[in-house]
Amino acid sequence: MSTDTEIEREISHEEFTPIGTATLIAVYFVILVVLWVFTYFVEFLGRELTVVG
Amino acid sequence: MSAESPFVERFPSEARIVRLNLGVAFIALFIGGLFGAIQSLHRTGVYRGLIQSSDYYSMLTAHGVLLALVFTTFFIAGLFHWGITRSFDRNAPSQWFSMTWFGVMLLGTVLATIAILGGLIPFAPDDLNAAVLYTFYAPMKAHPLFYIGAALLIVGSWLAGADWFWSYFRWRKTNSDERIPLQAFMVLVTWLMWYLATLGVATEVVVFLIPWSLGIIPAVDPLLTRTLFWFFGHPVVYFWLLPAYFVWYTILPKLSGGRLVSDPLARVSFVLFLLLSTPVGFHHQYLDPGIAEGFKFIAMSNTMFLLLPSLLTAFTVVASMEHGARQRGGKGLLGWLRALPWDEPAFAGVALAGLMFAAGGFSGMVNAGMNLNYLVHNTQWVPGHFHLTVGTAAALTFMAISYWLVPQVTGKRLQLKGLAIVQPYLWFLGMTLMSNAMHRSGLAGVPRRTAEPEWNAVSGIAYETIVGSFQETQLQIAVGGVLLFVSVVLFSMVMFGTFLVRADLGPIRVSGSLPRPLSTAEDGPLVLDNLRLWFTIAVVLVAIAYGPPFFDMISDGVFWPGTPPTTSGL
Amino acid sequence: MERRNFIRALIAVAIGVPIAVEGVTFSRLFYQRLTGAEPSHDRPTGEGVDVGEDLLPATDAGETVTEMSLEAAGETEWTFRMVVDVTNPTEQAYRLKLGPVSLGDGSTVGETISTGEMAPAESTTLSGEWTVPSGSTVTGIWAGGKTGEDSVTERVLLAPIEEPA
Amino acid sequence: MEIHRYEKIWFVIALLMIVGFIATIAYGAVGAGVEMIADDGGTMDPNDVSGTEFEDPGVRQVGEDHYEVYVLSQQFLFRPGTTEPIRVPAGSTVTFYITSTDVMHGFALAGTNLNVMVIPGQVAKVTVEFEDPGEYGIVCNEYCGNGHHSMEGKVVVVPESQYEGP
Repeated sequence: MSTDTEIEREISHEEFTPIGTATLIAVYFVILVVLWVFTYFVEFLGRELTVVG
Repeated sequence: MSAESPFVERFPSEARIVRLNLGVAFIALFIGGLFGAIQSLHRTGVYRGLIQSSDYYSMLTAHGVLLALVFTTFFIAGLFHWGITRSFDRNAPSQWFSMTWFGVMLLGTVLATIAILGGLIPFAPDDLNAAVLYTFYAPMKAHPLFYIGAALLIVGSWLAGADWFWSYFRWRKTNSDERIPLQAFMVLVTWLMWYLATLGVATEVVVFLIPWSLGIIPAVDPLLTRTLFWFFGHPVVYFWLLPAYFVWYTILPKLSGGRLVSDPLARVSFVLFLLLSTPVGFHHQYLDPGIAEGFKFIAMSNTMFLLLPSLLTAFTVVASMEHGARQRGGKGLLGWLRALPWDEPAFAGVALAGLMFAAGGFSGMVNAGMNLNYLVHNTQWVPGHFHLTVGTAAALTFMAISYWLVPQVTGKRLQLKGLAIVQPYLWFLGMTLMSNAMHRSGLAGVPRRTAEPEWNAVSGIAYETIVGSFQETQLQIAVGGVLLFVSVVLFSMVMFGTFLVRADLGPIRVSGSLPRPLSTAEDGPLVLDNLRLWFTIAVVLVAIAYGPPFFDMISDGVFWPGTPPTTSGL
Repeated sequence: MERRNFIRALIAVAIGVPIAVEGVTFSRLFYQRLTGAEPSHDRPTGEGVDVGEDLLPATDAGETVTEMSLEAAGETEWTFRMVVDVTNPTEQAYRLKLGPVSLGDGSTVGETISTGEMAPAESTTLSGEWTVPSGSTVTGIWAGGKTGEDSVTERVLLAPIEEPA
Repeated sequence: MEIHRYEKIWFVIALLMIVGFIATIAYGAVGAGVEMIADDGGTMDPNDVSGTEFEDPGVRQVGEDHYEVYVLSQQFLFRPGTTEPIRVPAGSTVTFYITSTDVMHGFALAGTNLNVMVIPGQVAKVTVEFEDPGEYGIVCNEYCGNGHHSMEGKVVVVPESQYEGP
């Protein structure tokens, strides 16, 4: 089985809509924002001895 | 010879240069990986019988230099030499010149390695050591051989770039109005960034550290040399990353059965890296005294905008994989993922590397967050981050693509393919365990770069870990580290088996052909290929970001406040 | 086909385990931080001071703990009682201050009591009672010994104390 | 240059996210008052501390409940910090001045946001408020030689009533 993958059909630029990619990227985006807000406001600002001067 | 015959038949002497570079890279990978495994057992307290804690730092220097500087630089030189030759479809201008830069890089590597390993070998002269880690901050001094070796490695890489630009100018003479082929464009832009970036470390090493370590000048300003290092320190991570993007953009689509969705977008992201990767060095120095907050804020903003090309790359590359999956008959919103060739080691390794880079991306955003740095600076969170980025996104991509590239440059079939199939998955599993635990112990404040981090002899205060106790996180790091080393052993067996097997076992089973992108170079504006323009803008941005701070540091005396060399031992 | 199942198993482990590890990490991280649960950390190394031992080894004076006890005091409170025999063998004046008490959840409660100025070679007994919320663990007590001009103040780690019946 | 509609949307969202990150950090600085280490600590000659406050490092009271602590870091100990703990009263504002006489060090109170680099020739000036009594471990988190892993110290925040002065 060569790495020349078996291509069943050619898809041109016009026919191809990356809906799967959009979904994966949307999930990634949500994870990023949630983790960022948590890390900054809860983990970081929630800690003691924040430098004030 | 048809375009279909393997690279080694069309370009035998260039293939030899690629083989030499990859060979040195894989040797460095194995030794660096072995040291990494010993460290993961030592610092976690799982087994401290192998080395003394005071020798740990020589080993850590070797681990850092061999993997982050030697393995990466040699592999990239080999990969790009193949890329340039293939895309210009012509021999390198001079075989002698190619051997020269490989020789200079190799000489530098040998000298630096001698200096570092001198610290581990008992009978070596006791001033022959370089326990300064791969960032070698003054006033900690290494043996001059270390700095001379580092300088030669960089000069060698400059000559390699000259080889490729020479190729480009000769190609341009006979193709005056053609667009630069994508792979060649990526090599040239990466190296323009490399020339700009290495000015910092070259100045630091040649102007300051070599004379200082030889005693020619009495003292150097630690903040100035540290700033010169980090002028180079961030773009070097893109020097490691862009070759991985080179693989993701130009080879991964073919491996997944599809075509790159957009060539111009790939060029845009490389240009953005050229522009923004150097004027950001201060995000490694957020918690340094002696640097005004304004410079740190500029570095932070530039760094955040540096996320853009990576986020664009994520979409473009995953879209190309989706295109391939659907061409292979993949259906559904996410069902196409199953149609991808997960049993092909080259594809699986590169895809897993990309997935792990997404996680590394988030912890990088935390590192970039100026005041957020108080939370994680110099804790184990930082190695947790960079083992995901250079340690996997780059390293695993380099290992995985070797399964596809090495047969083409040796003309030999890949050996022990069963091990090759398992290797990327084992790496992914080991890295998740190690990096996850490193992030957690980093949040508890466990410092990085320490031989025995449990530290509470004086304070008697234990770390407040969040998920699982301190011991559990350290054990998970050790387990991950050992799995990673087993994975490196598997990779090394496959590579050396393939290098050493007889050549007449029949035709290689990989095809080197790369399909044209869906949206080709011609769709993009011509200005994208104007390398001189982008390089000039990059230089201007660096001058703006670094001019004033350097002036501040130099205005109170280039060598003041200065410190004499200090050894690492007491 | 044997190979396909092997690949499927490989993917299941190599991607499944990481997802599980990350899932556990984030869920416990959020739970811990957002509900303020006690972060898990090992007992600090070193055993606490027990009855019969010296409270402040760093001082030349002797501060021997003779009693440490917890009694129920009403529904929601316990009384922590501590008695210390203090002897001053030095030629200078000595004074011991005791309290407040620090609890397992990191809070500090109660006020400070003192032996007052002790002449050289004098000895006395210092006893105090501190009310703490029921169910809390007394992990340490602040103790300050002043010999002449220089003073030592430590949060002294205490050995586990028997809970009231 | 045809770019797919989804990719254009992602481009805009990515830009908004980046601006959001920058805004968060700006809020942290302006709203939550998190100050960065800067160059206000000044520079000094690392080879000669005589005539500077670092000649006799330690705690100094400079105001009603404002204290200054001069910490000298050197290969493998903090003075004060390692030899004897840094003692400050609860409810006080403390400004640390930290420098080094030999190599780079780190000065971090593990598990808190007090974390700063110590560079020979530079004085790191950091101000924090210690509300409640407690103890913190000082960790040197920048490699400083083969004894780096043993370089640690302690800060003891003493209840107000117990504090005897610096």
